[in-house]
Amino acid sequence: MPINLYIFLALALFSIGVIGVLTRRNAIIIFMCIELMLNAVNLLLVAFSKMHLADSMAAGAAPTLTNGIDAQLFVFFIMVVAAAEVTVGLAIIVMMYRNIHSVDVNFLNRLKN
Amino acid sequence: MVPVLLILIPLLTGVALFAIRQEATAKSIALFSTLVSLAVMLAGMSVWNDAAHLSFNQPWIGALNSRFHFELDGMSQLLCLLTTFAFPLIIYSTWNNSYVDGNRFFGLMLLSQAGLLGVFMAMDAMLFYFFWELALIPLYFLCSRWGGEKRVQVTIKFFIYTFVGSLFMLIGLILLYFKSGGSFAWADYVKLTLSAREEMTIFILLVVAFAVKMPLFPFHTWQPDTYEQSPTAVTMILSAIMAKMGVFGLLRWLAPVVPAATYQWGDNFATLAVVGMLYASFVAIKQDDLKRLVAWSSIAHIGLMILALFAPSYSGIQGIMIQMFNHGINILGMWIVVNVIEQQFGTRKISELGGLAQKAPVLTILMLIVALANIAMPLTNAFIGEFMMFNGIWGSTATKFGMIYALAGIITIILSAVYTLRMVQNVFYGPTNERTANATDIRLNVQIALAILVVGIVLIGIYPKPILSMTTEISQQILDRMNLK
Amino acid sequence: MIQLAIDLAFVLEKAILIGGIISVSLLVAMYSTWAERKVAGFMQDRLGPNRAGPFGLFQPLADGLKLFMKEEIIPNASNKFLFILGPGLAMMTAMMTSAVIPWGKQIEIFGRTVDLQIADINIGILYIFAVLSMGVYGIMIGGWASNNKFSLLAALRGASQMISYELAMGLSIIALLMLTGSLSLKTIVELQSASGGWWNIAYQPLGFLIFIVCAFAECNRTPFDLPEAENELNFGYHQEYSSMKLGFYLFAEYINMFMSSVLMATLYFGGYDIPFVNDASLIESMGMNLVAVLQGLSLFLKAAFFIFVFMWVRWTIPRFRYDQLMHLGWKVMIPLALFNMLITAIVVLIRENGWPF
Amino acid sequence: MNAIILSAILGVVLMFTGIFTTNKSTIRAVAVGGMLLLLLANIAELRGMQFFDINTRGMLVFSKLGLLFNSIAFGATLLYFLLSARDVLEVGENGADYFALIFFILCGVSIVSSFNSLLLLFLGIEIISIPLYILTGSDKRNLKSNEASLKYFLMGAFSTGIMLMGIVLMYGARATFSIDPTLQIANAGRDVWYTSGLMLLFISMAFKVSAAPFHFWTPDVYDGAPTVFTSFMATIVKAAVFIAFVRLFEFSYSNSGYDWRLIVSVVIAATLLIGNITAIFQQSVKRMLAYSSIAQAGFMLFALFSYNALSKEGIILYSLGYSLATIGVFAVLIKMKDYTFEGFNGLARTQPVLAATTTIFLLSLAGIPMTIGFFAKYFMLASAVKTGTYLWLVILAIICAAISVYYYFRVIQAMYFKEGAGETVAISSVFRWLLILVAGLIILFGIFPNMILNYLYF
Amino acid sequence: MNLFFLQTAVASNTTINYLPIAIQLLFALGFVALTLGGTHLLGPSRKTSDKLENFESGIEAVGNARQPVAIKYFLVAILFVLFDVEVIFFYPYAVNFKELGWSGFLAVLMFVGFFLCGFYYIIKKGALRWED
Repeated sequence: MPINLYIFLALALFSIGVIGVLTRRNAIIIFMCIELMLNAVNLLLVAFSKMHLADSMAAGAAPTLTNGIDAQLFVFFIMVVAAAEVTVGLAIIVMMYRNIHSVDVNFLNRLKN
Repeated sequence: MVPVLLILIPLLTGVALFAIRQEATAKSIALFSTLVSLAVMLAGMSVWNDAAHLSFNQPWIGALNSRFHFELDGMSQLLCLLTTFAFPLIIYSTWNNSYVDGNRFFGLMLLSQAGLLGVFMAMDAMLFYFFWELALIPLYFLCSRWGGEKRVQVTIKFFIYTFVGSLFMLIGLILLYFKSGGSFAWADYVKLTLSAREEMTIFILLVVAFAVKMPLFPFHTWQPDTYEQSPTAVTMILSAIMAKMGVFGLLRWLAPVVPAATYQWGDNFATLAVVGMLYASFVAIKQDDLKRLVAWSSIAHIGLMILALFAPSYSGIQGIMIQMFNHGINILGMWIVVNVIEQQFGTRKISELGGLAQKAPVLTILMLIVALANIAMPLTNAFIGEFMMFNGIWGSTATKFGMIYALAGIITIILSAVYTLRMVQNVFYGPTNERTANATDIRLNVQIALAILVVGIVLIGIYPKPILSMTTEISQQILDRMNLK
Repeated sequence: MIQLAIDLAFVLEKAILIGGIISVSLLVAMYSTWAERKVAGFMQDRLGPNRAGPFGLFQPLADGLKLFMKEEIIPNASNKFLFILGPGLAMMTAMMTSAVIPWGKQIEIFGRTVDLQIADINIGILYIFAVLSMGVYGIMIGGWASNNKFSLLAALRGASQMISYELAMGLSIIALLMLTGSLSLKTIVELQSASGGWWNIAYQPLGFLIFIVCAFAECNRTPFDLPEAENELNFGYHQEYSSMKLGFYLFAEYINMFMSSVLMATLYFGGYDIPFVNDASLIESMGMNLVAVLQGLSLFLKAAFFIFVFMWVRWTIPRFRYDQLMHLGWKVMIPLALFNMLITAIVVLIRENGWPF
Repeated sequence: MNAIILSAILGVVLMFTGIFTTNKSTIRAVAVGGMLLLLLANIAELRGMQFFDINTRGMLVFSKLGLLFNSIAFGATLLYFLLSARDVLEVGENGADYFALIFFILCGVSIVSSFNSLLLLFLGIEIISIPLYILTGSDKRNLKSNEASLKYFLMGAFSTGIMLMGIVLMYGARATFSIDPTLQIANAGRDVWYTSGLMLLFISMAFKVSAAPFHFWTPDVYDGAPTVFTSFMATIVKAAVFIAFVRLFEFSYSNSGYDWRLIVSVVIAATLLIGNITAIFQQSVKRMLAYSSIAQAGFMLFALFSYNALSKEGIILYSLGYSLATIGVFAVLIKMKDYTFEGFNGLARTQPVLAATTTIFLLSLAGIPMTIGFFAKYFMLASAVKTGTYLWLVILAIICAAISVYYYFRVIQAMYFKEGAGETVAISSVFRWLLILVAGLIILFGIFPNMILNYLYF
Repeated sequence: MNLFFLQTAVASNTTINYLPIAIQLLFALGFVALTLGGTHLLGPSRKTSDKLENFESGIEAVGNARQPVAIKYFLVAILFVLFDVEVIFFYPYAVNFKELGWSGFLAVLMFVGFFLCGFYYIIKKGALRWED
């Protein structure tokens, strides 16, 4: 499949994520939108990985660490970091919820004054 | 050797003073330290008067190719002499003023002395900038801590003015640094050949700092307020020495470094100077507050120096240098008198004073001489300097308007006679009032201080040759550089 | 633009296979309910269902029919969409698990060689884990949507129990993977088959033990049936459900039980490998199709045994307390599985690469 | 490598220290000892001693710049521990964990100071960020802290997403995560990926260093976080991200045909103006410092604007000067009872040492000569002047520096020239001496910046 | 053999292998939808307000059920996320571990060490203590 399709898909997901972050007011949903962004990135990484592999295969090179496989490793790292972020993020949101019984980010204006 | 001593003595004593609790002890130590400085300075001009003793050159910041390079050439000697001479007088003449946390007051005074001396001796641009600021910061604290009622607002204004100016200067120096291929040495700068555009940029950047410091109209707005709000001892430093930093900067770091731009912009700045002089003189006439009067008169006198610089000639340049020294001494005398009056009567309003001549004859006599010097009467020191400057302006080849400038300068002299004599008349003559009725004469220490000044005034007025010969060489050097283009 | 080389015959063949396997698993699930009651009766020295049909064989049909015809109640306070989604999800995940399990080697029909596996993907085990994890959603959504305190509590318990045991389960599988070097279930079975009867259980007894315990917990079976502990939580997470939605939850549980049994058989007991004979030579002598039937039968028998074990345990061992359950899962199972993994690695490496020091 | 591994291990050690003991002084001792060890190990590496021989396949490159920065960061953290360790333990009941998190952050810091692959950049930034989210929210009962933490988390995660997208697009264009500038785009048709990727990376990094117009989270977060952690966040962490930023864009200049300077200069101008002008109107010193940190970021961005030897030296000096001074100011701020400017009134009378050292810190922040802050600003400006263009930016910068004098001096004015009690909580004499030490360092390096810069080259 | 496992496996792992799973998904969806629809039509519908109340052992339901629950459950979920990700890392290793040999084993041993550190930490911190 042409790489463009993957890019379009990934960018679409990414944009949905960005727009979600910018427009939604519920912390959990914002958070999920961020995760969506990360997953769009993962998708694109894998697509690029295959693309570069195909490129280098076409050029007659043996697969090496620099020919696309590092992108797949990157995906792993993103997953790990995303997990860590989920952990911390949810903990923060829960803490917030327990204090003000809401996860609406509109309530986050205590510091403004 | 001498430069290092000159800087280290006040610096270390200044820092040490912070640890001393008693005000009287601190005051004595400060006086002693300034006297030692003076002694060192005098030794530098007589016994140690050779290149080995008068210059100091060690590496400092390797990454920037900046060096600890001090040198005492004619101009520096003159100004350092002024500084080292003025400080003991300031401390001595204000001996009876008492300050909260006096130790800190004197500590900061000495720190600023170190800064001032450093400015006058630095031959490295970075070093120059360093001391430029070092002189400023203690003064900020002095003014803000021990000044008048509105001191906080006024001094932050003063500080930001000068700080902005010095930052502009910093940019100018950085530009010079790159243009000279990575050097901060003054000696390299005066050999530079720059394009007109570069010279102009650097000129503008540098001149702002100096103009603020002197101050040149229209950068002067901080000055009367600050002079008024500062404790008098600090005002003395500000006007007698600090204002000279600006003129010195022009002479050392501006005119010889970017001569073409100086020439090109000369008329503009000369015009500004004339406007400033006249304006300041007229304002001074209207002043009722002694401090403000002296402050405005200071602007007028400095204006004349600027005028002489931007309409340059040999006689003019040398005149500036001498006049820097003279004006320092004269204005110091004025301030001492103002201080005495303020201390005794608790007011500085001319309208509230009068008839002091009967009650304080010594003060009146000494004051009169100082006042005459201020209006450049012949046989006083100022006459020498101002005459040379007028001579120079009149005959300057650098400008077409030399005659007009000189005439404007003469008008200022006349105006200065008006306000100075008016002040003398109103304060010292006429009837006494309830404030001055019980006036006593000045204390011995003030008498001595003023006497020393008066002796200096007269001495130079009669026999100016020593300081003339001191500045011959450097004047010629600057002029040569300026005529290159 | 995108050319998926879709062969109609291929699709048809898979569709039939899928239909068959789903029907079979549904059937098995149905009769597991019957079997459960029979086993319970046997263990408790009573008869069990015996009214509908011979030996009560029609009982599951009657039960199913009843569930079908019941009134559908959706409480007012509940979230309607999620209330329906919950059981649907539970059922769907249960039905999806069977996709990667090899039921036999191959059969030949109309000149086509057909794999008896719906999808031979190289990440089979990961697929199963993925689908199993989805099962948590069914419980969680159902419990939450009901807006009932008991349901919610049960759902929470169920969810945390399932995820806790999933860790140990995943870890226990790793040791197995080290032996096989493949995530494809088919490869795993074939390796066992080729080893001449040395099924994985021989190498991985501890791993199997952990796996089976975790499987019990995953299926919410006694002694880990805390989500529906009826004497504490009325009826657990499906308390508000009725009609076929309740049926789905019950069905899903039994399908899951069946699938777990099949999985255990596949991973540890040779899958469709017929014990004590060499399958390859059997194909030579008996023909492919017959052997495939025998293989399927063999897998079913193994699975049936495990289903029996499930029931056996259910009627013998009392329920854990919640803290004991979590304690077992986290503090016993996980370290044990890790230990198992390391030991396996060391032993295998010594055998393959020699002593390194 | 020494620093990365050791800091990770020390983090774990601290975690377990918290389990085995609740004795605060033990925890403090372990933390300070660990920090010292870390600093020494890093200095050893600067001197050429590698304790761990690990093949990183070119993903990490240990340059002098990075190692020197590490030393500075660790030294600053050591001072921070010495000054504020007690206050760290005051924040909540999990004192040792806070130290552990700080060590983990330092691990991230040492990764970002030496990364050579975008993968490591991402990891480093995240290792820094995630513990910071926790530290920000560590005052669990305080709603402000919660809110700051949530805000920081959402913003941080969002910018992480953007950064990842940037990385991926660049990867698509260049087929490598390495930031080696010699590896160019092979396929001309992929230029647009490269450029947009670089742009996204720039935006996300601008987010992290709180450059305008992506600064809006900073004041709230700095204000809401417990003051001890604000101190750490605003100094060491910020400087580290800057080092990463600079290293990252090292190669953007090798990609000709794209004028980065214009974009960077606009960002710098906006950052300086917004930071300085808003800081003037603040009533709380803490919030003022938050805005001033935005303003300082503007100056640090010059390193990015003018990538040359001077700016490298500048960023080192800046991180040192800024860290020392800010840590000092915050250490004093923590001891204050009232964070408003009025709270400082008359401090000089009640606590002369505190007031004097704070004055030096503030002078350094304002960039007055004789303090290291001056040289930091000097090098930045000089590097910008050296590029030969954009003189307007330099002029703007100095005007902003002058504005900054106004608000920094407000504190000095309050301390020295105003009447008041200047109430503080109890202060130990060790604390005083440490403050004097920090102030002394600021002046020492302010007069002899060579003492630091020499390490860059030898 | 296959250090590049993920890539060499590409050949035997094309989209077509997943097609049956898609078909099965359709099957399952269809089954679920049909059955639910069927029961909806078949079953009687006699709704009363009592019937539509939540059942709480016959006592009238009080308040909303969706209240914050014990933080312990949340903690378990968080720990699961973390540890599951760590477990995931074992999979690629397990598949390739024979090729990676002893050096790979040492690396994984280190990883297990970190795993155990975290594990021990959470136990000591009381994250898994249910009886308080």
